[in-house]
Amino acid sequence: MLRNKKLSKRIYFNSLRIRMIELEISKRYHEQKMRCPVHLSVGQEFLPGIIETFFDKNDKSVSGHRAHAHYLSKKCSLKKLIAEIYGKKTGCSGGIGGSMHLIDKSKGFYGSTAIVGNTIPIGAGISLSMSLNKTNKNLTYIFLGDGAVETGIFFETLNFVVLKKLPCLFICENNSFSVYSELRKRQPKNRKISKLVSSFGIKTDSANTTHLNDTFKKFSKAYNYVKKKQMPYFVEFHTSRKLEHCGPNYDDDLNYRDKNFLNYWKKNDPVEKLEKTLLKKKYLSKTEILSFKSKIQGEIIRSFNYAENSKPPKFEDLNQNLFSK
Amino acid sequence: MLRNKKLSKRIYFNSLRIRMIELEISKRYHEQKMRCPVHLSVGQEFLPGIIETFFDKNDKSVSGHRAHAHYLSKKCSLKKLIAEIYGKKTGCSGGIGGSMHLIDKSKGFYGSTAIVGNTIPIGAGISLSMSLNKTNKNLTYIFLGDGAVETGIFFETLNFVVLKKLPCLFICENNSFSVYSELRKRQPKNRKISKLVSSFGIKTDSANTTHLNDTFKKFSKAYNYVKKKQMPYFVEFHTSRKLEHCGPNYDDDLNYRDKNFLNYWKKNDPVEKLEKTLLKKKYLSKTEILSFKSKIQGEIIRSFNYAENSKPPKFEDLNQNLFSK
Amino acid sequence: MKNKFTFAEAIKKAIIYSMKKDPKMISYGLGIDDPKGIFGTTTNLHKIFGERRVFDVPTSENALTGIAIGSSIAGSRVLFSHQRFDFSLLSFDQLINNAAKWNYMFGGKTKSPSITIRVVVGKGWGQGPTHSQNFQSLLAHIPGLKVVSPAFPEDAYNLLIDSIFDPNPVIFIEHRWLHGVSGGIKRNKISLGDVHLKQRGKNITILGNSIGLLNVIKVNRFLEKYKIYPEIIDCYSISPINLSKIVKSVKKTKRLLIVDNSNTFCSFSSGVLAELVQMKKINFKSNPVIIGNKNIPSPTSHYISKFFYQDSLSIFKRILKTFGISNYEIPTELKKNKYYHDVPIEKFGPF
Amino acid sequence: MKNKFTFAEAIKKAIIYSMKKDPKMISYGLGIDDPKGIFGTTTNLHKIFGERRVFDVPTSENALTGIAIGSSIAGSRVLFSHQRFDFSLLSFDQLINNAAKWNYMFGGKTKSPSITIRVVVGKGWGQGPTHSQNFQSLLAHIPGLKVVSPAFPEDAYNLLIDSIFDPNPVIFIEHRWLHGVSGGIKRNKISLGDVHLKQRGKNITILGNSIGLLNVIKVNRFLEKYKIYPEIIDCYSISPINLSKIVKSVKKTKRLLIVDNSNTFCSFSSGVLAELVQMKKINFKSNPVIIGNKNIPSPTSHYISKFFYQDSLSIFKRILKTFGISNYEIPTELKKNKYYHDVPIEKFGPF
Ligand SMILES: Cc1ncc(C[n+]2csc(CCOP(=O)(O)OP(=O)(O)O)c2C)c(N)n1
Ligand SMILES: Cc1ncc(C[n+]2csc(CCOP(=O)(O)OP(=O)(O)O)c2C)c(N)n1
Ligand SMILES: [Mg+2]
Ligand SMILES: [Mg+2]
Repeated sequence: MLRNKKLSKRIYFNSLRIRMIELEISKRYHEQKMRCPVHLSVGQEFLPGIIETFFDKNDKSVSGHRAHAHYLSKKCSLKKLIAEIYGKKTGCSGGIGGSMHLIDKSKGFYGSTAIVGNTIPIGAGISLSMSLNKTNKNLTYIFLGDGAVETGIFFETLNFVVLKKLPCLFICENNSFSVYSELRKRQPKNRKISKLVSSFGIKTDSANTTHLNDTFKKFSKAYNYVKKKQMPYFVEFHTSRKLEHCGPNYDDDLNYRDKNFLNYWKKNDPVEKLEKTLLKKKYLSKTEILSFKSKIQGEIIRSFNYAENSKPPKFEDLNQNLFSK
Repeated sequence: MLRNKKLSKRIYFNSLRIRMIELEISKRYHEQKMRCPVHLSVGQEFLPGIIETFFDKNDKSVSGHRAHAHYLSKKCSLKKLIAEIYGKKTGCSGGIGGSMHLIDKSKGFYGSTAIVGNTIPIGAGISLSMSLNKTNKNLTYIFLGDGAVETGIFFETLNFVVLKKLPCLFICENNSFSVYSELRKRQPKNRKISKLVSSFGIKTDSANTTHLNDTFKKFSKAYNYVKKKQMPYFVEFHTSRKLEHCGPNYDDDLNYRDKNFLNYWKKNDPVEKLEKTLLKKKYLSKTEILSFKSKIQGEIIRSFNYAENSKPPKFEDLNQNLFSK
Repeated sequence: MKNKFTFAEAIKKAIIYSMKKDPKMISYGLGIDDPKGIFGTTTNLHKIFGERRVFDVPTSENALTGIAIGSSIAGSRVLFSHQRFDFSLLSFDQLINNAAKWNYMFGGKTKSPSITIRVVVGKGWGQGPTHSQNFQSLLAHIPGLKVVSPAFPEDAYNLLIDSIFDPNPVIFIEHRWLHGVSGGIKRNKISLGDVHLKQRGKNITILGNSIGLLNVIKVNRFLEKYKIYPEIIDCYSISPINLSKIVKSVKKTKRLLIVDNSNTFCSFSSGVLAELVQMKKINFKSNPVIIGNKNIPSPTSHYISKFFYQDSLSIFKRILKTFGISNYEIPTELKKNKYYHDVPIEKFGPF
Repeated sequence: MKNKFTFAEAIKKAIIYSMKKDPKMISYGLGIDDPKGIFGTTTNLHKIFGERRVFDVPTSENALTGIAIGSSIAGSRVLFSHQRFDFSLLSFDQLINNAAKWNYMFGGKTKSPSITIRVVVGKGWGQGPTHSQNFQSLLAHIPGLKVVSPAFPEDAYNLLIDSIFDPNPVIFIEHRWLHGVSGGIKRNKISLGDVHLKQRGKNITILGNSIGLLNVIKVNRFLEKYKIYPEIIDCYSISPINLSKIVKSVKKTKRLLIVDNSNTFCSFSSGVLAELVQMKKINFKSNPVIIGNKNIPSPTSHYISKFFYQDSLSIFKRILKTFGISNYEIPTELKKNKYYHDVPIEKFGPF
């Protein structure tokens, strides 16, 4: 990836964009206008930044509570995301879902929900439906965290997709934490998630997102495999979030994360690393970065303005959509 | 095991006893006095026959729908088993549970239930409670079939017992079928259950129950490991049932099982093999076998008589025991 | 041509009809393609439609419910069958947190999953505490799920087709004892949510569905003698439910009996009763009555399971009591067969 | 000594009391030992009792419920906490097929699992469709489970202790908005199943619990002006429930309002109402009324979640309507704060 100037700049732009969006939400959250829980992806942007470059609107995605970046990686509308968090009618879910329930079917983003693990089989079902069409050449992304690997439904689904050879690509973002709980409290020591998963008979791989090229390579390999072979694949990506589990703040003062762990990720932040590398390689200049930033900032401001100026849903909207007609 | 005359005779006796009991149920079932579903263990007796010889009343067991043999392997009362199937008040569950809900706490048999997989965490919970007592030297048997390996709760429990290092011994009786469905319809080809399970970080092993010595050795090793180390262990035993999934009949005329599979198990029936081996080794004579059989038959007849002559529960019993006092 | 079909055949016909009509529809469930074919309701369907559209599954009820939702929102209508309602508890997260809300929680930007979950309620032959439960009341409480429970082959046929083609998740409840019951079949669209006036009457309204309704019908002909003319309403659609027809009837008859096929506290029947008494001032001539199973788990022993269930006899007695009639004879037809109360017909398997 | 405690502190005190009393008791749940300690109800308990007795768990709600049952029948009383009621759906198989029946289905040859399942009901700050559900009605329908839902710190304290020491499975429902509410605490044994006469009155009986009861109490002082003297009963025990006290009250007041903290169709409140109208001929002066949340999922947007919930204002209006009073002023205290209807106090976190 880093050999390809255009591509790596685009990934940088994508990652930067996600980070700036998430940080803007964090910054403005105290205004108390975004009145719903938000699980931000600051620190975890690089992989979604890559995924965007593989965009195919006929690929589908499902995700969980921490889904902003996944939604954005599917080129879904930023305006509608912000409006959704503001509870506005123009939001991607009409304001009914909030940050934890996002959707944009036109881009193939089929939904994210807030119960850990419970979109995993939804993704498998989408793949099952795809696979019934023998000429299908698409896949479904199933995003999950390390915590979701503790749910029974994950394993039930895994067994099924291997049995039926379904074209789904599991993207496991292992940030070592489930809320405040580190892995060792929830899973046996020395477990390697990707290895555990591979014993179900699915191809797996893993990468540390701070290793930029490797992350790209592993993702790309997995993506192409599923697209071509129409078989399932699971990739574990080591990553780390910078903010608290839920909400706009930094919470490392609470000391639930090991100092070494935090330092490691501070020093190895993928977005910063990418920026530095691109600067060094002269793919990118400081002025270009500034122009990226101002372009993104412009879009962000427009999106927040859009959200702020949008109409809220009304009483009449309350009783809509329970049933499809 | 086959070197030890006394032990192997006892195992033979145990297995024979279970077989004769199950066949008697099968034979009398058409009388329509045993009015509840029965899942018989004919064909699968050898392993429970071994387990009996490791009896420790402070070990606990939980099991599923096919539990007669597991109950008997814990030295629980035959009379109460038959009375239970007859729906009598003297049954081990007062007639309320029937064949699918057996219990005898005095012998450490803590319950079997009819929802596939749902006693698995119960067994883990018992082990958890045991492990809180640091001087504990006992274990919990968790019996399950190959079908239960498809349930989410199995994997959730597996993760937990490894995490907490609980003294439980999973006994997976893999008879290749779940009702009429063979493994390939439910689990990926070439899966080896014990290998899959070992990737959770639990010690595992497997044996084919027709290999008598090996089966004994593997069980014994697992048992001693859990007792001593107070750590979990999983053993998969290949086996086969001779009768239909549920009910008293042979159903191989339905052709849902491969001829080779059936022939294999017909030729390699563990109980018959054990009998032949013991005869050959002169550990056992034909007359001795006859005396075993008549002893067992006597017990069986007494048990059925007991069941037949026992009082049924009454209207007053209906509203009992919903709550503990 | 054959013009009588069993309930099980009606189910099968409905599936065939639907799968032909929608070539993208799929159908799965434990044992769907096995020799017993889910009580004969699916036998050989995999041969007709191929193994890609009709297939057996692992014992993974929760995931398979999610998979049904996913398949549906991607374009494949799904019918998922459980051999016992009891097993579906494992999938309540998917049913309630996802299926019931899918369209609502995304603000209508998608569609509801068009899935039908068939659940069979076991009874008798020692089905016992974990193989005979009916959770209709739990699911009727959940906004976004539709729940239906027919009594007759024709209604089963039509309701199953209409459930499958309803663009929303539907729980389709089949009582195991109905599978052998026969009747004619004609295709008629039923609007889910409706109730059906089965018999016009005068002085008591009786609501029931599924096996409970059959119990009511058995009692019916013994009532005239006591000048009791029940208006019988088949609530084959439990949720949503058309209350206006019921109110109209009760306002006329001023007496009400609701027959529930499960335990009654915080139930479907109490839900309907509570709606009625809130809506209209009805001058009941006697207290409205709910009759259902006991509020305990079902015992296995056939010696006492007979005391557990509502049946024709208990319904008969309860109706007379409502009219203050204490002097009556029990029709021999309603007397319990001492030994075989736990099977619908004499030959009935263990499963 | 401090003699006022928040509801959250009361919970914590109850856990400490219980774990001291029974040294074999264990307590677990997601986040139990983290810095937030389940809304402050468990902070530092792992330090007091050690990590073997108080511990965090994997996201495996179903298994952990079974593990609770197993631990309990082997001698360790268990308290298992869910940060949202919504998550517990994953464990309905264990709760209903096992916990509720364990003693019954083995004919009393064992004991019921002495487990307490704490479930927190979310509300406000965009908790939305999957983080604010209250499934009290589902579990109240299940024979063998006890369900409680207190409103006040003292009752929370006493009921939690009594739930823990009850030899049966108990679902202990805590509304998130109560955690900050303060009150005195004195240990008093409460028999599960009872209801509590909170205020004697004359002409209307109001049943409520948890947050709904607080809403009723806010309304209370504005009623005298209209000659309305409510008899308020705290149904902190939802199932089983002592109906006789309620009947007695309703027979006196001849008016009834039930406040439900969830959606109302086939609900706890309809269950209670249905029991009442079946038991006694009550000459209601006006139709009995149930007021609860709308029968839809909860929307996230605070702009419309305010229309979703019952609250003091809707209760006030409904009571007056019951008395046929249409000419009234809305007390300013009951008027909705336009912006902050979705938080109980001004500073309230996102979680
Ligand atoms: C079934 C369920 N249990 C508990 C929760 C509470 N919860 C919300 S997010 C979360 C952490 C999940 O961790 P992980 O999957 O690693 O995702 P991350 O937050 O690290 O991105 C938990 C436990 C939930 N939403 N659903
Ligand atoms: C949750 C659940 N789903 C389905 C069933 C129906 N059922 C009863 S036994 C059985 C087969 C289980 O197979 P296995 O675990 O291999 O045990 P075996 O019968 O072979 O001993 C099934 C699917 C059930 N009891 N519970
Ligand atoms: Mg994580
Ligand atoms: Mg098997």
